[in-house]
Amino acid sequence: MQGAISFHPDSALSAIAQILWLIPAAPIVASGLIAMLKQPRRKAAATLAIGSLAFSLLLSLIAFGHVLSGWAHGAVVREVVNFTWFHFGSAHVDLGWVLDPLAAIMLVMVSFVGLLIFIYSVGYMAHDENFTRFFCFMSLFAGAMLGVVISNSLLLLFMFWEIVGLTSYLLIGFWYQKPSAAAAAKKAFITTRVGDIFFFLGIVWLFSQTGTLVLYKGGGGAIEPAALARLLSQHAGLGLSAAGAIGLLIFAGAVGKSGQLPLHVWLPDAMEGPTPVSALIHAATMVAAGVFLVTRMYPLMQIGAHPGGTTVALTVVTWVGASTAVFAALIAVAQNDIKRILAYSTISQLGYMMAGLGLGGVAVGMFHLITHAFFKSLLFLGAGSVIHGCHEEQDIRRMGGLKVDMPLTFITYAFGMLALCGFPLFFSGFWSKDGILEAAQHWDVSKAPLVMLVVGALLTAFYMTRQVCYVFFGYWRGQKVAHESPKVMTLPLVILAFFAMALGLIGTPAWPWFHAFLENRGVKFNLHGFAEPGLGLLMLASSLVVFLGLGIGWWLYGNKSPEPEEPDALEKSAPWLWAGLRDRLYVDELYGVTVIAFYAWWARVADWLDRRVWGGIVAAVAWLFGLWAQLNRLLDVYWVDGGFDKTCEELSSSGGLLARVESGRVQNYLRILAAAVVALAAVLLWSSRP
Amino acid sequence: MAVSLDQIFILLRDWFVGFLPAALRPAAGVLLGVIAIVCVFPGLFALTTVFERKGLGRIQNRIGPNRVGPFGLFQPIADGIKSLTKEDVVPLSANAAVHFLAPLVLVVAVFMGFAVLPMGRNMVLVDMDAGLLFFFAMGAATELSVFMAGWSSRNKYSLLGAMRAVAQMISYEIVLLLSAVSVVMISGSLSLPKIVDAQNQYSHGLPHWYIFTPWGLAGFLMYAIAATAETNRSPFDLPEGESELVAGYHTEYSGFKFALFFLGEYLAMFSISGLGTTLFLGGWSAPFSFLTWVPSWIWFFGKMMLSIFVFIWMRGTLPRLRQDQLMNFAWKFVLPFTLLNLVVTALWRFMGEGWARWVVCTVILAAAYILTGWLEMRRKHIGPRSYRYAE
Amino acid sequence: MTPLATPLAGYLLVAALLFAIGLAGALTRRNAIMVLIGIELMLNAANLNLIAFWRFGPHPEALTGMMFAIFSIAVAAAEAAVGLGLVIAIYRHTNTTELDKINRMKG
Amino acid sequence: MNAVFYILAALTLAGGLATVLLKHLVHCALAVTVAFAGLALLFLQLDAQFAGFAQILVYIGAVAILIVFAILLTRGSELPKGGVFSSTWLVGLAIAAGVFAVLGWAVLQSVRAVPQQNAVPVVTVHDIGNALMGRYVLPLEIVALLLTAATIGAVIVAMHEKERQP
Repeated sequence: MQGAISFHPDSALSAIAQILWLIPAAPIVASGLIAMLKQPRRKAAATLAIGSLAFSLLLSLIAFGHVLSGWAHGAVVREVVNFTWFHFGSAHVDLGWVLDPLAAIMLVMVSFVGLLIFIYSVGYMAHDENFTRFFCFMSLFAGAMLGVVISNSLLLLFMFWEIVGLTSYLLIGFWYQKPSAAAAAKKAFITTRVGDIFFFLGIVWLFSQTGTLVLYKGGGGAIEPAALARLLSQHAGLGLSAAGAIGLLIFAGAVGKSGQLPLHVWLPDAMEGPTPVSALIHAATMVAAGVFLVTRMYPLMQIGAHPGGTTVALTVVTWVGASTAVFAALIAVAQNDIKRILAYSTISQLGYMMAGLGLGGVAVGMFHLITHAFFKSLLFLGAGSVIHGCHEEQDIRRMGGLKVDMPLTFITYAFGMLALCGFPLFFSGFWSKDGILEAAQHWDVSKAPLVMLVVGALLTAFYMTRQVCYVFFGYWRGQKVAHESPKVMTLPLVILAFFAMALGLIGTPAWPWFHAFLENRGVKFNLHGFAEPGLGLLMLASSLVVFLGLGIGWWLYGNKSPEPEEPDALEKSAPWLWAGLRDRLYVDELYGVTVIAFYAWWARVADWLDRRVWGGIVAAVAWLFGLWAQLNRLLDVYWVDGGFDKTCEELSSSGGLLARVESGRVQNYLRILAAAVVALAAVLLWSSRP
Repeated sequence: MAVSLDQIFILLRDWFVGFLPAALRPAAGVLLGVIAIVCVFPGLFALTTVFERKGLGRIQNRIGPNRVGPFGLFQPIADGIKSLTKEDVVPLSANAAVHFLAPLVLVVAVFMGFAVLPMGRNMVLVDMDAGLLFFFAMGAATELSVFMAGWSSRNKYSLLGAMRAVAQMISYEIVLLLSAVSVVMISGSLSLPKIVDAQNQYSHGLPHWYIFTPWGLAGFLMYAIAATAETNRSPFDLPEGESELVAGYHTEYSGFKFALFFLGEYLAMFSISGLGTTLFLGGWSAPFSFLTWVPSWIWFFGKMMLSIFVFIWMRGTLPRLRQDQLMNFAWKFVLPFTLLNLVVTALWRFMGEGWARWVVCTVILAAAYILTGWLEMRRKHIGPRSYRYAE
Repeated sequence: MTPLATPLAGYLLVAALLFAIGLAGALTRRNAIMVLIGIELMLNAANLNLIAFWRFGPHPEALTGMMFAIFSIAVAAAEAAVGLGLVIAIYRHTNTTELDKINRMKG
Repeated sequence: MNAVFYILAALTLAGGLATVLLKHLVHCALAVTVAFAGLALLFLQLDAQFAGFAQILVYIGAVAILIVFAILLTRGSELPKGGVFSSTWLVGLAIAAGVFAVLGWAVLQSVRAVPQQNAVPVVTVHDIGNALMGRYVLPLEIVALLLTAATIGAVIVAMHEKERQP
């Protein structure tokens, strides 16, 4: 082997696969450079960040094209570059990156959306004094996210994963002078930690079982048939195979990252960060990281499923996803902060993705991820534009009638909203959501997920309508008059709006190009795709559900714009339900009374131990010594004679003798040392002489 | 024919050694090589002195030495006689032994360096496995001699000059080593002949010299700067800055010892440019594949003299730096860029054949240099020079 | 048997003598710098041992002794740098490098 | 045991002795350089080319220069008033002698036991490089860290501290 980092560039590799590492490297390097810039150097910072990400986007497009062409020629494109990081003993840890359809699509998505958001935030953060810091963090985040996407080694993925967590912490707490922001940042960091611990356990277990963390390695990888078979054969108890258990652990990491039940609490609070951050991290990319992780590890989750069947891991994924979808949608109904509503809808959409993964496989979930990334970031950026235009007002009850003041924002926002609701035929959300529903329909374990997801869709349509009515219809209820945002902010909105519509066309049942691309099979256009049994009915049903939601929403909130003070329309009819929803179904309170209360109690116990027990012991000892001292004093008083003084003199003189050694002269110490060495060596030799 | 012309010195040596008993042959061969080196380079030194003085003269609109012999070609002989016949003054308070030893140590150490330089095909005295290391080890020894000279002659000027020289040499030796390391990383060997062989191949008639790669070019620039400083040549000739300290560490030397110092400096120049030639300019290999019939040693010495001429040119052109500028330049500019160059070289090594590595390495280096220059410009550290001519 | 029957013994003896000389220097000289020099000598003696054992040991191809020597050379360089830096700092504090004048912790 | 060994050993030991005995600090520094050079030659004699050259490069090129700098910066170049040897030099000498006695005795005791091979080991720089990058990569990294830390530390320690008014 040559060197600790032994590198085998395979000649069969395409050039783009060899330099794939440049895609994450560019933004990371850029962030390093920005970190060195001085605060007033805004232009340089923005240029560096945007330029580097544009470079990444270019490379990503090249990579995508490469994969596309390979696929068009009917070849399974999966090019990996692995190299050994270090050895310990006989084992060695490999790192590497992979270029396959999944990675290619995610690369394009992340870098493209990221680029738009960067451009947008040039306008949004224009007045912030920490402009450079912001872009430093942002590009570090983008780089780490791209790293997560391309990494072919679970360890490398975990590293980038943690960097992503760190940057999200930094960005949520970007305005750390606000206590709420600082608290939210901490909350996000700690909550995601919980998931990451399980994730790490999973990694360790996987390594102990398969001896490698590289995912694909020409048959020798951790999620390739050989290793999977071994994992499947091992039993981990509870009727789980090792594969299933590891899959669940890793899924726990995903739960933490993409805010699934029960670890979703951090995501709404994360809205304390600047809006572009919310858009980039909590809509487009980071929360998607969890879903992406599950997708990456899909072989591990799926192994052991008899055809058409499912596995424990996937079942868990499904249930968690479905319940999250409904749960979050419910909460979203009763929020008044424009961004909180979006946050909860994000959670519920993530639930949809998870459910899609669990029910219908990689393509279904990923398709919803991609479309969602576009329309949700569109919504967030729109919300940011609204907030910007309303002078940092976030309460939707203090807005209204903005469709006049901010026409462009209104139109684009409406597009995003319709896409999110899944408005039939014309919007991407409809097709991706339909894919999930269809998968749920064919799931033979239980039909409950289908029902939950449909209810979720209904709620989604409802609360989005509510929000839009509050924000854009009726008349203006704020103080200062609102204004449209600058070009640099609206332009990304327009682009995103276009994609929010158009993206749906690559995943229709008639032409499931996306699914085919991800699963490496051919595809051609035929309208018979619609003729599958039950599909037409399902589409009709979901459309009806959507219309129903829109209708109820309009009926309740329509054009009447209630005063901020007066209670919500729903509140009037069902106060108790309303209260529950408004207080986010008391999850935080639940944690408050369970976990946090426990810690508080434990702290009190420790405190009590300190004060009472240890303190008491110390006090007792002190008292004893005090007693002893008294005794001594008496002795002194009654025993004062030469003997005692004599002893003292003796002691001091002997102390003097000892102190002679500690002359503070270095050479004395050295001397003693050497003498000791001599003695020691002599003894050793004498004892061990032949 | 061409081959025999190319190998002429080797053939001569073997022919001569042929007369000796077999036992003595290897030793005699080496001895002959040593004698050749000891004769050739001082001769070259003599020529170079007059070359330099005339060149400087031309640069300064003078004629330069033109009295002794045709075009003053015999000037060095006159100088030699003069320095030999001069009285050898040793200051009273000087530390006689050290004062005497210093020039010897210098010259010996410098001569050692030539032992590993391949001056032509098969024309290397000892082909060591760790030749490069040996060369630098010998270079390190010269610093001590400089210090000995400066300290032993009990003279403030000398001491200051010596301290300056030693500080400067140490600072720039690091750069010298690191820029050589990048070559070692690519050629994968410390032996100079092997390094030359690695560069002695052609594609489309063009040679694979390391200077024709991004990292090689950058490395060569750094190497050239460091070499100039290492040999105390202008613009880095503070140690003997006449205006400040009379002649630096050899102020108190006269006569033959002074001549030895002079010789030592020029030999150091030769050896270091020889090394540069070997590392970056393809050593004795020909610049074009159709010129390979020209004897290799001609190429080596030609390249070496060319770089010597560049030395002279710089001396005639550039003004002298200040001590702090010198140190800042070494530690804050040259060293970081050499380290960057190492990284780029590693990239080059690992990315394997293909256009990608050219693009990446070039972009990184260019970006670094341009960015630095731009920032410095903005901070008004450097800027377009403004000349003023006397009416 | 004669002491230098084997080459290894010769090298080891030389190393031992050099070590002793260095130690003597470190113990008897007054100047801190001289103590450092003595320590350097001792280190070098140790290096000589390592190399000798590598050369005459059973497994020279394992390079262990060689590596040890190289690393200890590097470490010795670091040690010299820091030690001399300390000496200079001390000299700044108490205008002397005479060890037996430097016997207090606070200057 | 050939003549070369004896000559080199003599050179080295003479350098060492001169280092310890000479009065003048700079002379000591030069003498120690001689000792270093002798050791380097001994390394070469032991077919350890790389180590030998590294020894020259590091010790003569760097450490010796460092020592000299330190001497000049601490005005060590003029002779001290009271003699160069500390008051209790006799003890030190005795201890050193004791150390040598023990070591020598140990060598003579145990050298017979060591199995020896006298074939010249062929070790190219390439092998050393591979070993450094492969088996010994962790030590290498650590030494690199150590050197960095030492450099920074030395600079900070030797830097001028602010003149604080009492």
